[in-house]
Amino acid sequence: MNYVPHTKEDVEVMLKRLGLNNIEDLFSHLPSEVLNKDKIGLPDDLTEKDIVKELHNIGVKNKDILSLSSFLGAGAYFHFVPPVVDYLSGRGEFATAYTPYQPEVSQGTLTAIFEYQTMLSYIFGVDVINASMYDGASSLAEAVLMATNIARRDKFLISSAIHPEYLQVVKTYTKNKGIEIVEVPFDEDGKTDIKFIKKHLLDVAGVAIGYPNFFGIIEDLDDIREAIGDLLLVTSTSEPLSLGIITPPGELGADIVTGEGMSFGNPLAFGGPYLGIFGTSKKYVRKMPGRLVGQTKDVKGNRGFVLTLSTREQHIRRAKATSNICSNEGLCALRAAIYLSLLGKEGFYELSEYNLSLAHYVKDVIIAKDGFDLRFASPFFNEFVIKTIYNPDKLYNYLLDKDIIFGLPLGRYRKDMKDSFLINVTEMINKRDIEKLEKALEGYHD
Amino acid sequence: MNYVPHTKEDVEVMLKRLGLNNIEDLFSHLPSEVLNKDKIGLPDDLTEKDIVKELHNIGVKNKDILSLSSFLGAGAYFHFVPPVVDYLSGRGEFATAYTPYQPEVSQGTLTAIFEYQTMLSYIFGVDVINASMYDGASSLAEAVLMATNIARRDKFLISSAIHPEYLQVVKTYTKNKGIEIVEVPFDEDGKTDIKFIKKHLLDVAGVAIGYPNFFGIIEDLDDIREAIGDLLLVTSTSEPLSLGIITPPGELGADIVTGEGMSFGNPLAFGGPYLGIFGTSKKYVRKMPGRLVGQTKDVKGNRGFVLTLSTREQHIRRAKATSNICSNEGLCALRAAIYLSLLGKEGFYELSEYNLSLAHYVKDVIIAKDGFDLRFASPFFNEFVIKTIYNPDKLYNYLLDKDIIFGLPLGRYRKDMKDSFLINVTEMINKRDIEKLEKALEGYHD
Amino acid sequence: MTKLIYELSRPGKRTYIPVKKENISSKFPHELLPSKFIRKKKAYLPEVSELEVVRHFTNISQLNVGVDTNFYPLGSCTMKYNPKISEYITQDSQFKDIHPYYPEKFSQGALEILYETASYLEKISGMDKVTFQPAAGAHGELTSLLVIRAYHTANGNPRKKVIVPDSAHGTNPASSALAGYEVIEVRSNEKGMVDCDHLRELMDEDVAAIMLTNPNTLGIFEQNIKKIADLAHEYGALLHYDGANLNAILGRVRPGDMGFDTIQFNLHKTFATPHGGGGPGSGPIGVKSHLVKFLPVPHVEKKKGGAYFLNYDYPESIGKVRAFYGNFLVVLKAYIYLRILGERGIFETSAGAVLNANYLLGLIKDKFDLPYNERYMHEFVVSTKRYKDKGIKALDVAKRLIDYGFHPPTIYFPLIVKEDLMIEPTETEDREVIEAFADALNSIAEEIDKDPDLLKEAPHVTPVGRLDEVWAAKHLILRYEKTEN
Amino acid sequence: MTKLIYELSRPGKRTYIPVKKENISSKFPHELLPSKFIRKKKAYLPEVSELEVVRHFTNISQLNVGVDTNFYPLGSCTMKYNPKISEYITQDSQFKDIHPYYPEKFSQGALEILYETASYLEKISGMDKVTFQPAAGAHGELTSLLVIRAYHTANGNPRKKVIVPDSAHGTNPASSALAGYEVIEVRSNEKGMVDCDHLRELMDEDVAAIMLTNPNTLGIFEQNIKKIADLAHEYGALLHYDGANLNAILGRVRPGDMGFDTIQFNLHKTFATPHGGGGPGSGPIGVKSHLVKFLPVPHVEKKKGGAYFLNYDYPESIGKVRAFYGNFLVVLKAYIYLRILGERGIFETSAGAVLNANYLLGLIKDKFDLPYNERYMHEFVVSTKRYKDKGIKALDVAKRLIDYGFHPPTIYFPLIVKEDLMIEPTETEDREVIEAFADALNSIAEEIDKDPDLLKEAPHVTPVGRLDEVWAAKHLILRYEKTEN
Ligand SMILES: Cc1ncc(COP(=O)(O)O)c(C=O)c1O
Ligand SMILES: Cc1ncc(COP(=O)(O)O)c(C=O)c1O
Repeated sequence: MNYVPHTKEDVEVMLKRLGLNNIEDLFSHLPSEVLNKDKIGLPDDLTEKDIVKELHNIGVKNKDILSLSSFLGAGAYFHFVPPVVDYLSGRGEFATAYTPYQPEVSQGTLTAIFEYQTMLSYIFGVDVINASMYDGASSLAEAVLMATNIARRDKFLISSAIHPEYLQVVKTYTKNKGIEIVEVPFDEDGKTDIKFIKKHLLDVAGVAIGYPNFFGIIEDLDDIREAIGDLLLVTSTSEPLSLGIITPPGELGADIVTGEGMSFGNPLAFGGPYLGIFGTSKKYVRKMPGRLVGQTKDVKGNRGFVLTLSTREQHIRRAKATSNICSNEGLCALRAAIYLSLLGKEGFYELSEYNLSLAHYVKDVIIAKDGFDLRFASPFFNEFVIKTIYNPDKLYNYLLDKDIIFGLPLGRYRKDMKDSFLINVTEMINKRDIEKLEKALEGYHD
Repeated sequence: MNYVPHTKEDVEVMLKRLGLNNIEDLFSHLPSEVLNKDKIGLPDDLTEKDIVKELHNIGVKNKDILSLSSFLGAGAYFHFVPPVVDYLSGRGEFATAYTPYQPEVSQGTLTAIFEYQTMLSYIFGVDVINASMYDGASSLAEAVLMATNIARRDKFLISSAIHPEYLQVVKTYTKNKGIEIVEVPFDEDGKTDIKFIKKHLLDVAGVAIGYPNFFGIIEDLDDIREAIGDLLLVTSTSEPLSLGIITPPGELGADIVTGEGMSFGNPLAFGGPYLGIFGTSKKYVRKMPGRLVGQTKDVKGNRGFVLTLSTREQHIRRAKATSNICSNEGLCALRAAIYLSLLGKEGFYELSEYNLSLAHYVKDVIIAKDGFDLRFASPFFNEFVIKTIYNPDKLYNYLLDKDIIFGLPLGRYRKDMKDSFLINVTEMINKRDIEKLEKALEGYHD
Repeated sequence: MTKLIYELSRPGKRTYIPVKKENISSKFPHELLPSKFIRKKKAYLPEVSELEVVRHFTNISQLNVGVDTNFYPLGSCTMKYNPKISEYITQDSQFKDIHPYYPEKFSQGALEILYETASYLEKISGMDKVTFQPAAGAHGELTSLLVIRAYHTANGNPRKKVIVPDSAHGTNPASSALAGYEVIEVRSNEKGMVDCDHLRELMDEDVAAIMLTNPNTLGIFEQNIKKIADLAHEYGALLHYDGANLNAILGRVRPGDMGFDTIQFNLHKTFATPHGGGGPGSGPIGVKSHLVKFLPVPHVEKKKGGAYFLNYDYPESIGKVRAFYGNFLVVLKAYIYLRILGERGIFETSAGAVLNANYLLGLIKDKFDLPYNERYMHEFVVSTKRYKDKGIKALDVAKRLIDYGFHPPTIYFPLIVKEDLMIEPTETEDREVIEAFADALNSIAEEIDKDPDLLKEAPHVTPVGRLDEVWAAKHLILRYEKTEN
Repeated sequence: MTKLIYELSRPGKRTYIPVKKENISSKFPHELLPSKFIRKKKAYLPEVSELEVVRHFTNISQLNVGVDTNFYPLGSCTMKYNPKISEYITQDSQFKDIHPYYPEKFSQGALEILYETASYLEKISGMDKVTFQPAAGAHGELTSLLVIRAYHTANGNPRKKVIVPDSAHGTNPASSALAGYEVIEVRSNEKGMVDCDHLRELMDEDVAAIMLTNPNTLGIFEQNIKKIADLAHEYGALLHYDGANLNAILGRVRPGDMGFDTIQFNLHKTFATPHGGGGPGSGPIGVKSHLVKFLPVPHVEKKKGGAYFLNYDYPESIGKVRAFYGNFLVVLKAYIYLRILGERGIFETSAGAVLNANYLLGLIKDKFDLPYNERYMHEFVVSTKRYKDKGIKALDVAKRLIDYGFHPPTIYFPLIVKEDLMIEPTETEDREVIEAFADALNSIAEEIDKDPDLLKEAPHVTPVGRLDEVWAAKHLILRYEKTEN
């Protein structure tokens, strides 16, 4: 099958008009030394019915999440996505449009993104949120670049309690720009070490903090803000649902806020597509990467929306653009806008509260068991670190056999945390899951 | 959860304007002797995430068809439904509209149904197809009523090789209207006995024939047409995909054609919603049940579509209407229109040919095995009857254990066919299914 | 002008390929079938690309108004919000790809849905047994009447007549006729309710049933329902409840408690299934215990061990009114809706529906005639007759509403009110919408004075202008005529 | 005027309830968190019903034009038909509900998709190894340049410069800068191709890479590609292929065979993923064997026994450019598309794309200026400069096309052509559409003579008229301002 609608006769007529004899003639001007004379080696074409069957067979090799009790989070959260989100974002008018360069035929996308910008700006407590970045990690990396650019300094502090993959991405992005990244250790409570920060402020553009951090802990952003004076404070939020309850980073003085928006109406999707959140205050908006939708008027004075401040972007500013980003994660942002509209002010609060409360309950259930304890005694949102006296691999696999994923084994990222698991609890964890976990841990020993 | 958007304040304001104090006052004029003072006894309300989980758990109690090799047809055919059909018919503009009484805001539905009428009329070879009936069985019943009404006679012949459930429905519909239904036996070839018909034409309004009939057999409609003179010929087609290959009943002189349209882009759905097809020639159109879309012009002379000949219908003609039908199966008809557009002229032919050819291949595979034979030596489309020397229950369950459904055991409908199975083969049967069946039958004995 | 898909067609154009010839099935039709069975010409279907199919149906969909796009207060049809979650779940292969003839052990989930939904509907209606076979409301009416007929027949005499109010929906008399009964109309009184005196006059031992909806099609609750029930039963007649207006009384009154013997539900109305541009609906019926044995077969029943099965063993059954068990996927949507609402939601739904209707009525009643000055339930009927001398009909007001962004209400029904608009806002619309609609109606009333042509030429904003229905009936163009071979 | 969802909001209005307080979790935030962490005010979000959400987004969606509604010949973006089957399969829980940190045995299906799709892309591009981490084309460019940088660094010197043509897409210089390189522009010659003499002048041992797309952004195939590759390699520089135009050459030429060392694919363009109003895309990169060890981690690899696993053991890797493994669901769509096309479909796709572009060009070339009189591939660039004295700009022609029912082409890119329209019809459009579009352009050309204001005031048929972008940039209203507490 293919999607070329021409009949044989069409092809003949069209070729004839072009003075050509056959399809190969369309490519006859290609230098023969590069022309491919072979087969490419793809499998034979499939009909729709066959591809559906085939993918069904591949799909069953993935574990059905509804048959699991999964306490995995760590930057990718299993939240309920209301079908309204799928339905509306799947409408062809949204899905098959592109970047709204022609605003008169793109008011649907532009209106939705303007709404997205609005919602996220209030959630994060900043003036401006852009139309999306690739994901939370690359957002953070771009924020570090932006901050060093604003401050005209090329040293940057980053909390090592930030998501380790984000940290890697920051390093990849900054390495070749001559920017020095200094990792700030965390203390025994799992919080970024403010004393260390204070000692290392020389020549520094700013500091980046996870909020909540990788361990689920709510950092003392106010203290950090105070500690760094007028240096730039960048935050990274991989679970923005937390902001239903906790004080927004913008209100605590973050200059640039970043985050991962997949929690807002996007599926786990084995890691992507996700939604990079990026915001700042009005004074820095011209330094900001990414697209922005702004309000304007048409010839008759009616309100309408357009892309604005494009002069920052690569298609105008080229090598001097604030970022190289072009295609972003527009549809994921639309999904977030729909999701947040559906929850609304109260629903967003309630869901956030529910996550907070349920996570604390599960924490209590686990640490009530012999051999399990909370690793860090700090306030957290819906994620926390459990340490165990047992062999972590054995424990993990024992639970896996019972269809329980006991969060993320932290030995994967830090040798000194081999005994620890990052446990996430969202609204998808129900009573049965908790009872299952409780029963499995009951009297467990190596 | 509920879908009432009012705030508490709204309710107060609205009640106040009505001079009422509370919600109960809205119902205070209801006679107290009928007022319900109890709970209804429904379960507690569920959130969306909980209903999704709950239905997942119920759903897994149904057998996943893609894990089966199912040779079940018998009026409900497992064909591939292209996702385009789901997507387009699921668009809210189509799905959440109602009967297009207001044509200016319903041109979407009206255009699509007009296209449906067109496609089906050419497939069946008749002048007119209506906007849909409930299903194939009730279509047939309405056709018998229409025919007796046209002929002003109250005796009707029906082939007993018609789908047994359809026959039951005809009987239910006609019983109380004083119409006598005479069942025409089928001969040893599985075809309706034309000799019997010829002998029983006295006072008869017409005859109804399955085409193909319940056994998958293509009846000699031409001979029957000839045999009945100017009596009315009604046909019933539960597998209209057959009409990609076989001569349309309208061309062979059927006065009223009926059928089940689920094969055209509608899922098996445990039996419904399905799509009743109903057509006739122009001369009988005023006697026809069901809705019709016709072309017309607007005030400026532009083409548009409207419901027409409504004077036949219940909302105008009431007790004298041609039928009581009101809500029909509009969305199923829309699905059929999309499906047939997608297949197009060539695709429809090819798919039909494929079913025909594959079914004959499978038939050969089965009858090559010891103890299995074709019950009727007549031309068939994609369904045929196999008789076996083995204990049918044991055989059926043996295959079931191997995830093969060996069609429909006919003992269910006729005591004299306990040894027989109605086997259907569509394009969803693939090589692996056939090999599986072949292997299972290989050397089978009780 | 929008093109028809046939007008995009050209011979040989295509992209969609449904099947690839497999080696295993290499025979041609003429090798398999006698040539007289093979159609001479391929069926005339459009020849277009997949993109054209998508684009065509996407574009024509936008010519429609639906609940998803606009307020749609079509009286008697309960055009409320249809939760998208139902669409999502019913598209799951676990539910949509089940064959009706699966051995029962393969369809336990589907049978459970049927069983449980029946039990919910039984509770809501106060009936003893619900079956899902009928495919729509009218089909349920017919089935109920056939059950009633079977009951009377079993008692020795099928009887001859069915009484319906003059305000009844057209399906009521039509279904009665289809069930072989003579239809007798009972008058409405000055309160818009059944005239009990007239009813008493009409009653005799030939009456098989009385069909009512309550609240009736005017939106008025029949105060004398108990009296009517007693009267019916006194003569051995049964009382049928037309469930189209069940939305108004959910939780508040149960038809079973009012004395009804049978009910047909309109799942697509009360239980929030999208109406699909005309269907599919689902018209299950519920009956009191003495009628259970006459219901269509099969019944979905539960074995001791908990397994569900289909019981065909009801020799007195009326048989079947359609193949298989009903519009299963519509039932599933009702199940989902009911589980989401739960006990409390049921009550809140009727409250919202009745509140909205009464509030709306209050906002417009000065400018339109209210034929009956009664308490209203979930809908009401007003008339435009005071504007008759300005040459304005209900139709004109309806068409003008389109320009204001609203789907028109039902018009010219019930038949007992002249020039009427039958308005059902439903519970899912908010106050802003109700008020905006009232504003529109009131401002249209003012336009009648100032510029009646604005109404007569309406709608002005639609892709086509007012359409000529007479022309359509005269020319009867019912399909696109073939233009090629 | 369309309301914003915030303008439908009213305090307390809602229907959607995400969670019910369970008994098990009954603690309140202030019992669990110090009060300084608790936000003082709930986030300002709209308060609307589910129906309003559905209606709002349905209605605003209709303000958009997409491939599903109209011809969308946006040059360089390959706005072709996006098969709905991909949407259907990617909505399956089996694929969308998989956690990236599942133990590998739980995600074998997902890993298989990544592995197999990589192998197809390797075959198509003639590269040795493909990775999916980059989220879009520009991201892939950056990743490629970082790989190139790592390669040079490993060879002792990261080098300083990247050469891009003056016709290059803005992301090319922007990505180069982001990778820490100085950007040098090479001129195009009179044939619209890279000026090889100029290139030779620019080359030295400081050049890390040359970035090209071929066919280039004019739609012209670089005839000297082999020479350019040799030249680059002679100086130890690497050659990067910007895959945005891969659609043109599918099956016909392989970037690997042309001498490219790295490639970024734009899955959302060539491999038919809906563009989503801006994204998500997916920008996998492919490299020749000598660069494999520098690719981002993890690699998806296959064990002897057939099981897939994630290999992080590449110490020379550049690290990561985003979290996790890439835009998996977009990759899955590419997989589906490639399996449906298969070997033959790949060839037919490029044939259709090139045929359509050339046919369209032939139909309009009399009325517009063709800056380069060369053979064209899947797209071409024409200019409106002959209409300049009438006061008409490319923008005016673009806006006027909207009135004819078409999405405008790309305008003002590439920068080397003045007042240009960059037109890419793609292979999925049929002859009627191509011809209708040509007719529209030709008739617009005539309108310029007769009534230029028709163009300057266009579009006339859209929900809003021409919008004032300057006003937007001056006032910078970037969100809806809070109106309540
Ligand atoms: C009062 C009333 N009764 C019966 C019906 C018939 O229901 P259905 O259309 O589902 O057959 C309707 C439908 O409009 C109705 O409004
Ligand atoms: C030629 C060319 N290169 C690169 C890109 C960047 O791709 P993306 O938008 O996926 O980042 C584009 C996108 O428009 C392009 O046209």
